[in-house]
Amino acid sequence: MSYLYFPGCSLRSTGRPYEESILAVFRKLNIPLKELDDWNCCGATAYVSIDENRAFTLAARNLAIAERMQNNGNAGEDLMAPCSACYLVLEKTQHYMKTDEGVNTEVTAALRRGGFDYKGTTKVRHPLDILVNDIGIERIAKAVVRPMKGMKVACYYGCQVVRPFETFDHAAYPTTMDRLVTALGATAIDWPMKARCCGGSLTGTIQEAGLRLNRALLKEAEKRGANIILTCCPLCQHNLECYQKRINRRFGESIHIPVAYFTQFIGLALGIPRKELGIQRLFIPLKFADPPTKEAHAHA
Amino acid sequence: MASTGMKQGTNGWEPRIVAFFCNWCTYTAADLAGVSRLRHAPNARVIRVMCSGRLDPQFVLDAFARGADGVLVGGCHPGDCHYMEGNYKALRRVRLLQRMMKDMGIHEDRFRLEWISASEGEKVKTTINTMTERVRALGPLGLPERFAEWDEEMDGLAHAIAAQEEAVHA
Amino acid sequence: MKLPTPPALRTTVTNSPPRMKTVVRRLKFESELDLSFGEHVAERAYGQKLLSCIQCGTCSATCPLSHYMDYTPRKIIAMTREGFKDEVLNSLTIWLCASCYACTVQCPRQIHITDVMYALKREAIARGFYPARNPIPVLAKAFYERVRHDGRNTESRLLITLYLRTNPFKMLKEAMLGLHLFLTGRLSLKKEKIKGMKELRKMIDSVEPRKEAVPL
Amino acid sequence: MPETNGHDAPRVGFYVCHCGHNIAGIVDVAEVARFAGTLPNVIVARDYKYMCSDPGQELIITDIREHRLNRIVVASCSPLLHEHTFRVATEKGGLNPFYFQMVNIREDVSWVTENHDAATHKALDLVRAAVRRVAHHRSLATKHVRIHPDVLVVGAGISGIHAALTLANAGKKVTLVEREPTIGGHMAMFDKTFPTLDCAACILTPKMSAVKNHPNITLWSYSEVSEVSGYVGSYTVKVKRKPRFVSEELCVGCMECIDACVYKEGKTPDEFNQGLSKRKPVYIPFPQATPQVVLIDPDTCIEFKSGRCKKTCVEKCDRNAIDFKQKEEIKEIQVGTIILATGFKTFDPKRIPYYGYGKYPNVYSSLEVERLVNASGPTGGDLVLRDGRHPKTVGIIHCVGSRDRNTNRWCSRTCCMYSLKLAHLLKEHSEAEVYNFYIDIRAAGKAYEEFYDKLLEENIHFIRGRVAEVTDWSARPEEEGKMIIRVEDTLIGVVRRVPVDMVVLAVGMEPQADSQDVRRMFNISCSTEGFFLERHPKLAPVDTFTDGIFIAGACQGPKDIPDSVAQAGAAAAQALSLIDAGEVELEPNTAYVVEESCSGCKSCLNICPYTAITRDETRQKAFINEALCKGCGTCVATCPSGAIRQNLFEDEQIFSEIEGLLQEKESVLTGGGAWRAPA
Amino acid sequence: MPEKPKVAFYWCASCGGCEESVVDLAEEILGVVNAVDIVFWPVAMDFKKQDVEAISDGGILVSLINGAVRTSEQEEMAKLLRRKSALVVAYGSCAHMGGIPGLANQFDREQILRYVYEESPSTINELHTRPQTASPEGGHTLTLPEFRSMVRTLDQVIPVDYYLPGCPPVPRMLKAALDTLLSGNLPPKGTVLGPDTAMCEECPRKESKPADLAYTAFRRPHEVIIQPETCLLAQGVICMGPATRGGCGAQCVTGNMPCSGCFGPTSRVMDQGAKILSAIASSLSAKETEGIDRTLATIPDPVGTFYRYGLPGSLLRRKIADHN
Repeated sequence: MSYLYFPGCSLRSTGRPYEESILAVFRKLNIPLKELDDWNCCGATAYVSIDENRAFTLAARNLAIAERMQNNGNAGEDLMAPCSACYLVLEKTQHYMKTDEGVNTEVTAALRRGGFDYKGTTKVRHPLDILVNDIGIERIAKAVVRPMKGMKVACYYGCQVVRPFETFDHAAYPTTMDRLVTALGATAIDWPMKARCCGGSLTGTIQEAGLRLNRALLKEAEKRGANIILTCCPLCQHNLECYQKRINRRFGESIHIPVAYFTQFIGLALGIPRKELGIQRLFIPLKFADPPTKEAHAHA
Repeated sequence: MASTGMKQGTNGWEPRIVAFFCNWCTYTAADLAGVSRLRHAPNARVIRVMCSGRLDPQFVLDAFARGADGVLVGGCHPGDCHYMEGNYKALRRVRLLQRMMKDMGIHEDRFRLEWISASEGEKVKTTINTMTERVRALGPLGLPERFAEWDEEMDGLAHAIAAQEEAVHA
Repeated sequence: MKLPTPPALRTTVTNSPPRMKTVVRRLKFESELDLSFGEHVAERAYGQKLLSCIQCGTCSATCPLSHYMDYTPRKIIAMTREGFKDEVLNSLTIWLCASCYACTVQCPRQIHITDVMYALKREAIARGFYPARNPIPVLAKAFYERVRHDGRNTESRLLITLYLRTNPFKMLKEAMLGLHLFLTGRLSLKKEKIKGMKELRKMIDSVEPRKEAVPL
Repeated sequence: MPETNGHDAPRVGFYVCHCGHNIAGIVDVAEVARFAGTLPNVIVARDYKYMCSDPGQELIITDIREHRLNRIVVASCSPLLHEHTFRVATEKGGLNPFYFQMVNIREDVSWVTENHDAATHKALDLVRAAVRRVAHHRSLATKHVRIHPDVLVVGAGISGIHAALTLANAGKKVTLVEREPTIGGHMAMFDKTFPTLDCAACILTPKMSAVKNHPNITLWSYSEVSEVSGYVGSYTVKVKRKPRFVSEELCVGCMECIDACVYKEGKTPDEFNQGLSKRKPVYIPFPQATPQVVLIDPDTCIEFKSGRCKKTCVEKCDRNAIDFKQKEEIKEIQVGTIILATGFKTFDPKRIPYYGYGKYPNVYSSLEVERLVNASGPTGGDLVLRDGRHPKTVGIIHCVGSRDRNTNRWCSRTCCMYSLKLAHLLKEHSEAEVYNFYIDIRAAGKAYEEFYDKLLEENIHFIRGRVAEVTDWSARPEEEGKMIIRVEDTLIGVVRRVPVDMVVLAVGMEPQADSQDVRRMFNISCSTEGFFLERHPKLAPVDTFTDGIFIAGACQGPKDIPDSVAQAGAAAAQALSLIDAGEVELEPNTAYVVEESCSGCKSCLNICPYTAITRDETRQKAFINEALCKGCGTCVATCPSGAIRQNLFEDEQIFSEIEGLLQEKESVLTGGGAWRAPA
Repeated sequence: MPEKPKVAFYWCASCGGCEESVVDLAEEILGVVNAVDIVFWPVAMDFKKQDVEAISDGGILVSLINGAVRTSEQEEMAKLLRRKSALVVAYGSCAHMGGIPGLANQFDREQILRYVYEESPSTINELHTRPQTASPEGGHTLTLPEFRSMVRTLDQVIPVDYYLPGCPPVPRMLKAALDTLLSGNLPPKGTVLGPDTAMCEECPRKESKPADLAYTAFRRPHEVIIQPETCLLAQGVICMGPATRGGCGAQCVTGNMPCSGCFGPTSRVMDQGAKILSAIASSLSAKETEGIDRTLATIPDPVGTFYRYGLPGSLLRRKIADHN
C-alpha cells in the first residue's frame, strides 16, 4: 500500500499543521507517500466561477501527472488529496470527463497540448477514506499508545468531502471519522452539523454570513458537550478556529473550543510528538481530559 | 480492401439497420416508444418475430448479404422470456455468430443483441440511436456492392470471350 | 449597451423591520424577459434537468445560506427558467452560494443546483453584472490570474490582492489575524510556483474560453 | 365465393391509412399508395383516412370481391392494435384471414420520426417487405382452446376480495390465495377512509366474512402460489399452504389459547400493528381476522425452540386444534384464468435519513399512525407518542418516497388524501396544531376537493414546500426538546423552522418486494418501476400480455380504495367474458415438422420448454404436439436441416421480408448458388 | 446406330479426388464408357482445348466439372464448357460450394501470394519474385493464368444445372446421376442430386444420441478417444451431420470420425454453417454470457469448423475488410 500525494496550496500555508500531521501519521503507519511531481493548483471553487473548462484542465493536469507516475513505477497508487476542495475538484473533473463528452473532448485535447495522453485511470482519494477503508481502523487502533479517553469529539466533515458524490460516506450523516476516533479511545458526540457548511471563503468575502454559519456550528458542538472539534479540511479548520475570537466579539458569545485536524488527533493517539504534528501552530491550545499515560510520555 | 464503389456511396449514405424484435418485450417497447412519441433515428427497419429464439443466424447473414449495415436483435431480459427460455437460446447463438462474424472481418458494432422489456420505450430509442451512430461511424458495409466489385475481375475475361466469339461469328 | 445599475451590496444581516418604502412597479412585461435564458443556463450547467424543477423548495430549506439571500435558490431556478435574467444576475444569492452541494444531493429532480449557481456566476462575471466591490468575483478573478501566472496559489498574496481591490481598510482589520497566522507559521509570503508553467499555460490557453454570454 | 388458394398468382390489395394526421401528418401516404401500386403482384393500392373504420374495412371487402384479390396488406398502426380487425375484414371478403399482413407505420414510423422524407422512405421499405412477405402467406385454421371455468385470485386485499366475490356471485368457482394469516390487506389496517370518513373495518369486514362463507370460494390464507404452468384456459397452479400449527377446521377462534400461553406478555413486535405493540407466539392478527383461526409462530414459540414447553395452550383448547406437527402442504389446482391482486408495499422511510425515521422516536410512518388512531389499535385510539407524551404540534410530511428521483419517481396518488384524513383525525384526537407540508395537493377524485376545503376550514396549516430536514438542532430556547422541521414556505418565499412534537411521514406506495419473482412465475411484465404492466394503459388496463391473466388493484400501480375496487370488478368481468365464451381463439403460429425432411437428429428435442416436441421412435422422426406448442419458433431456428417450419413465421416469409426491406435498388447479387432455398 | 451422348469431365481447383471417384465406379465404369462418348477428360485422356472448341455449341450432353474456381484459366474453361454443353453438373464439394480450397477466402490474395512465394519456411526468394500473368522471354511473351482475388463456386462463374455433392461424391450417386441424366427424365434445374434429409438419417449412431444434450465444452477429434458406438455430438465432438445432406452412407462416422459437412446443406437451408451453429449453440448448458463464452471458446476456429467446405458459397462468401 502506497499513495501519490497532492498537497494543494492550502497545506503549504494555513493548512501547514494538516500536512505535518498527515506525513507524520503515514510515516508512523509505514505507508509511503510520494508527492505528485510538479503539481499545480487544483483550481478550487473560484476558478470554476471564471471558466469551467479551464478549471477542469487545471485539475486534469494533476490527474494526468498521477497517471504518468502510475505508469512509471508507481502502479496502482491512488492520488491522495487531503484538502476537501482539492479532493472535490479533482473528483469532479474526473466525473465530468467520464460523463460529459464536451468536457472530455476539450480537456483531453488541452492535455495533449501539454504532452499528456490521459486515459482516465487515476483514482482520487481522501486521507480519511484511505485511513479507514484501506489501512483499516483495526490496524490504527492496534498502534494506539495513548488512548484518547475522556475526549468528546465533534467530528466535522464539512461539505465537499462527502458531497455531491458520496464516494465513501453519506452526504449528510457521515460516520467514517466517528468510527475512527472511537477506535482511538475518544467519544464521538452525535450532532446534526457534521456535514453542514462552514461557508468556505465567505469569511473572507461576505464575512457576516460566514461568521454566522461558524457560530452555529461551534455553539452546537459545545452544547452537545464536545471538548474538541476535528476537521478534515484546511478551510474548515481555519474558519472554525481562527474566527472564534471575532465571533465572540461580534455576537457576544464566549465560545472556546479547540479545533484540530483529525490526523493530528490520530498522531497524538499514536504517540507522535506534538511538534511533529504541528500542534503548536493551533490558535486554541489542545488540552486533554485525561493526562497522558506513562507509555505515551516515554514515546514522546 | 479498397472499395471505390463504396466511397462514392458515402455521400448521403444512411445506415440501414434490420431489427428483429420479439413480440412480447421489444416490439411492445417499440410501440410504447411510438405512443410516447420518443423520436429516434429512422434507420432501423423492424421485423417482428414471436420470440428472439426464432432468430435464425441465417436471417442475420442474409440481411448483411442483402445490404444491411447493421443488425439489431431485441429480446426480453434474461429470466423474462414469454416462452421461458427462447432468449437464452438467442443469446447463445448470437455469441457464437458474433465470434464467427468477427473472424469474417465484420465489425462487432454491426451486430448487437439488446434486452429491452415491454416498458423500456426509452431504451428502444437510445439503442436505435446509439446503434445508428456507431454504424454510421463505421461507414457502409455494402456487401451487395462488394460482391459486384469482387466479381468485376471476371469481366475482362468475359468481354474477351465475347469479342472472340463475335470475331468467329463475323 | 447600458447595464442596469447594480444594487449596493449589503453584507450585514438584520432582522429589524424594513422602513417605509417608495412605491415600486412589480409588474413584469413579457418583453422584459429573456425567454431563452433558462435553456441557455441549463446548457451551461450540463443540461442538468434544470427545466424539470417542481418548485418544492428543498434546495432553499437545505441551504445554510438561504436565510441571507435576496432570492431563495428555488426562486433563482424559477426566475432563470422564466427568463428573469437581470434579477438573477444581479442577485446576491449566486454570490452567497458556498458550493456545499447540500441542495444538489437532496433535490428530488436531481438538478445540479450548485452547477447552476456556478453557471450563473460565470454569466454574471462575463457580463459585468455584479456590484463593483463585491469581493467574491474579485477574489475569483484574482485567484484566476494568480494561478494562471504561477500555477499555484499563494494564499497571503491572494488575500492582499483581494483587499487592495475591494476594501483596503479591511486589510487593517484582518492584520491581527494575519499576524497570528504568520507567527504560528501558517502564513508565508514566499511565492509558490510550478516548473511546468509554460506547458500549463499552453494547455489552459488552448481551451476555448466558454462563451458564456448570449448577446444582450 | 370459393376461397382463393395460395397457389394462385398473388393478387395483392394494398391500403395505407392516414389515421387522421397521425400518419398522414408525417408520412406522404399518397406516395406510399402510388409506390405500392408499382410493386409486383399489387392489383389495388389505396390510401384512406381511417382504415379501421367501417367504410375502411368495407373498402377491403369490396375490393377482394371486385378485383379477385387474394392477399391483403394494410399499412397503419401496430399489429398489436388492429391486426385482428383487418383479419376479420379479410375474412369477410371471403379470404382466409391469414392472407393478411400488416405494416406498422404509426408507432414504428410517424410517431417516432421527425423528418418527413425519412419517414416516408422508411414506410416504403416496410411496405415493400410486407408485399413480398404476403405472397408467401398460406391459408391457416384458427386454433380454439377450451376455458376451464375456475378462477384463481392471488391476494386477498380489497381488490382480491372484490374480484373473488364478483366471480363467485356469478357462479364461478374461485380459489383465493392470501400470503398473510388473514385476508383484508392494507385496508384492514386503516382507521377511517377518505373522503367519507367511514370506518374501514365497518365496510371491509362484511366483505371478508362473505368471502369466508361463500360456497363458491375456497379461501387459502397463509398460503403462496409456488408454481404456474399451462396457458389461457388451462393453467395448473401449485399452492404452498404454510403450517399454522392450528387446525383450520377445528379452531373456532375463541382465542383462549392466547390467554393461556406461558408468555404472560407479548414479546414479538405485532406485524399488524406495525410493531407498535407486542404479540405472543400464539396469536391472531386482529380480532376480526378472517379466517378466525389463531396461528403459532415457530420462531418464538418455546415448544418449537426447546420442546419443553408446558403447552398450556394445548391444555386450554377443548377442540384439540393445536397441532405442532402440522407440515407445509402443496396443493395443485386447475383453473382457466387468473387474477393477480398482490397489492403494494409502503415506502421504507429509513431510506430518507433526513427525516429522522428510526432516529427520533416520535417520527411515525403514516401506516403506524393509522394504527395509532384506531380504536382497536395498540393504544386503543389514544394518541400517545412513543415517549409517552401527547403531541401539541404535529407535522405531516407529504411525498415521502414519491415524486423523488432519488427514491421513487412516481406520485403515489393516495398520500395527499390520506394525509388530509390523518390531519383531520389527529386534530380530532389531540387538538394539536397540525401542519401539512406538501408539494402539490392532488385531490382529483369524487368529493376529494371538497374534503380539502373542509380541512382548510378546520384551520389546519398548509405549507407548500418539501421538507429538507427533521432535526433536533434547536436555534432558540423555544425549540428545545422539539423536532424542528426545516422547509421553505414557497408561497411566501421564506425558509421556516417549525418545531413539532410528532412527525408523520406520508410514505408512498411501492411494488411488493417480490413483485419481480411473482411476475416471472405468472409470465407477465413489469413497468420500469416494478408495478405489473397492463396490456394497454388505456384500453386494456386489467389485461396483461399473457392471455387469461389479469391484474387488479395496487399491484398495477398506486391506487386508492375506490379505484382498486373498480379495477377488481373490471378484472373479474374480463375473466367472466372468457369463461362464458367457453373457448378462446389462439394464433395458429405453431411450429410443425415436415416429416419427410426430418432426419431424426434430435437437435430440437431439448429446445422446447413446453415439451411439445417428442420423437416418434418407430419412424425415428420428431413430432410437434400442436396443443402444447406456444409458437415461439425457437425450434424452427434450431433445426439444422430446415425440417421444422412455423405457421405465420415461415423461413421464406421472413427472408422475403428481409429482402423487401433492403431491396432499394435492383439486386446486385450475382451467382447466388442454385442450391439455395428457392426464393 | 445413333450417336452416343457426349460427356465431358473437367477439373478446376481441386485435389483430384473427384477424378478418383469416377474411377471408383470400378466395373460400372465400363457401362458408362459404353453408354457415352467421353469427349474431354484432361486427367485421363488426351484432348485439348481446341477439341472442345471444335464441338458445336450445346453439342455435349453433360459436362461434369469439379473443383472450385480460382484462376482465369478455370473461368475460361468453365465458360467454354458451359457454351458447349446442354447440361453442366457441379461435381463435388469444391464446384458445389467452394470446398477446401474455399477456406482461402479467409485471406486476401496478397496474403496468400506473400506467404506462398516469400514467407513459407521452405521458400528462399530474395528477389521477391512473383508469378506474372505475362512475362517476356526471348522475344516471346509467356503467360500464366491470373490468380483471382477469391475462390468461387462454379455457379458463381457460370450457370449450373445440377449438383453432385461430396468430397468426393460417392460412386453410387454418380451412377444414379448419370442414369437420370441419360434417361432424359430430368429433375428441376438446380437440384442437388442426392437425398434431401440430413446425414443423421443414415447414421448408425443416431439412436445413441441423448435427447437432453447440454454442452459445457467441445473437443476436437484428436483431443479425445472417440467411442465407436456413441453419437459424436454426445461426446462433445462437433459433427456436422445434422446440418449436412445425407447420401454418403455416413462414411466418416463409420470410420469413427465426425461428419465435416462435405455434402452441404439440405435444399431448405441457405447457409450450412449458420444452421449448425444455431443448432449447436442452442443446446449449450450455460445461460449467461460469461459461461456461454467459456464453452464456445472450446471451438477454436468457428469458420473452419462450420464452413469447411462451403465458405465461398456461404452468405458472406469471404472475409471482409470492414471499417477503416
